[in-house]
Amino acid sequence: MIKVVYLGQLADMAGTAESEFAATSGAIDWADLLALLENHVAPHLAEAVQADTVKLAVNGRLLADRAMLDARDGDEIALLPPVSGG
Amino acid sequence: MIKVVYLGQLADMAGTAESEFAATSGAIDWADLLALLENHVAPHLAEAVQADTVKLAVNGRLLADRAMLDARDGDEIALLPPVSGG
Amino acid sequence: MRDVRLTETGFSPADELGVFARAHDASGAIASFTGQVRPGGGVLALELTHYAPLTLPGMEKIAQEAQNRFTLAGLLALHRVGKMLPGEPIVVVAAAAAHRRDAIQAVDFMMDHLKSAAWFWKREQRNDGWHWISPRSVDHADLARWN
Amino acid sequence: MRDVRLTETGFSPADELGVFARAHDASGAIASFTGQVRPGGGVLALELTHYAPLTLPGMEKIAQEAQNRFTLAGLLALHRVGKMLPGEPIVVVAAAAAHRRDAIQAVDFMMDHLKSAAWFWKREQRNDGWHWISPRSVDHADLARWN
Repeated sequence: MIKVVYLGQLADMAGTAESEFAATSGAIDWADLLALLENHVAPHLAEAVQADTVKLAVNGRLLADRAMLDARDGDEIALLPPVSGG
Repeated sequence: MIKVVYLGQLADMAGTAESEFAATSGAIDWADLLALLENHVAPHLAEAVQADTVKLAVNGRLLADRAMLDARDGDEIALLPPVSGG
Repeated sequence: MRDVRLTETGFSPADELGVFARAHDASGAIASFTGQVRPGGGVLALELTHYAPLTLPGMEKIAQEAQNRFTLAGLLALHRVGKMLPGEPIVVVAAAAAHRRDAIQAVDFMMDHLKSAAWFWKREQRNDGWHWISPRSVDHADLARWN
Repeated sequence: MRDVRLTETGFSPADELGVFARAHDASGAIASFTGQVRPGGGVLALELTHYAPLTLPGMEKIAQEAQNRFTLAGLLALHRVGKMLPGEPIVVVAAAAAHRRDAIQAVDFMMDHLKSAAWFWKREQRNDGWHWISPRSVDHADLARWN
């Protein structure tokens, strides 16, 4: 399974703090993730995470380019909207 | 009597924290003060207090111009070298 | 010495600052900042969400940058996460140094970065529900001062 | 609320800051600075001389300027005079405000002015006797930032 964690407002949109997906092909890329969010989590969530201000981390490491996403079984993807600080 | 208070290094030069002078003419001006310091307190003290960085206060009020000094019986003159802060 | 922590429970800034000051009685200068949930404005509660794999490492990185930038004997950054009430402390930062401006600037630097560059998401509870908070534009301007 | 004091005896910055923080738990931001006699460098003792008719009124004036310049809920400035030993506190300043930069800048402003524009004369005792201290040029530069 691949875990997806939603932070901040994205958790509200998703209606949950996290989801788990089975990677049937063994991996999830950015287009796969958008399709999963659109079809299995919440409408408009895929659109929201495409904003430039949303960052992506895999296993606690930020991705410089979301197009490089290549998540495997056991990985944790985090979707990070802009922070609001302390 | 007119009291003169020496602050900071000027107290070391004067060898005392304060002096008292009788104002025989009823008042002390800047020239009178310099003569009193030179003749009755310590050599070089008059020279030291003439530095631009030394401020003069009478009864707790700073004088903008030392030439305006006109101290009367009961007054307290303070000679204030540059501060060294906290 | 660097002490960077997250806490899910309340804490006493005075106690934390007291411990920090005793540990740094050989430093000439200690500066501190405490941020508290401001009462008023209809705010019933504040909730800070974090993302564990990023938040504490990110705070450590900010602290390391402060230590690289200023000459410090010690640095404390303690940040609360979870739900808290008006008047409760959110964050305390303290810096010890030989010279005062290093200590003061380190605290200023830490707070600007914790506010706008650390991984926290904040929402306020009001009578009509929860509202997510975005950084104010002044926060971005404050952060840009250090570039 | 403004609390400006001189003291000839020792004090606890932690206690002073604790009292200040409790009085300002409705402020979002509290900043502070503590200056201590730095051990080392052969300094056996430090003595601060003041001139009573000028020193406290001068500190009050600096505090009033800080209150005019920044939006503050409260301001504390406590300065020791007389002879003190390495590790002992000399000065504590604290500012409470709704916003963090007001609090931090007020503390920064207060310290720059207390260092270079307040009526204190400082001398250090070393093995070979007492030495008067002059402001460092960096102190004047720090002060000039506010003009």
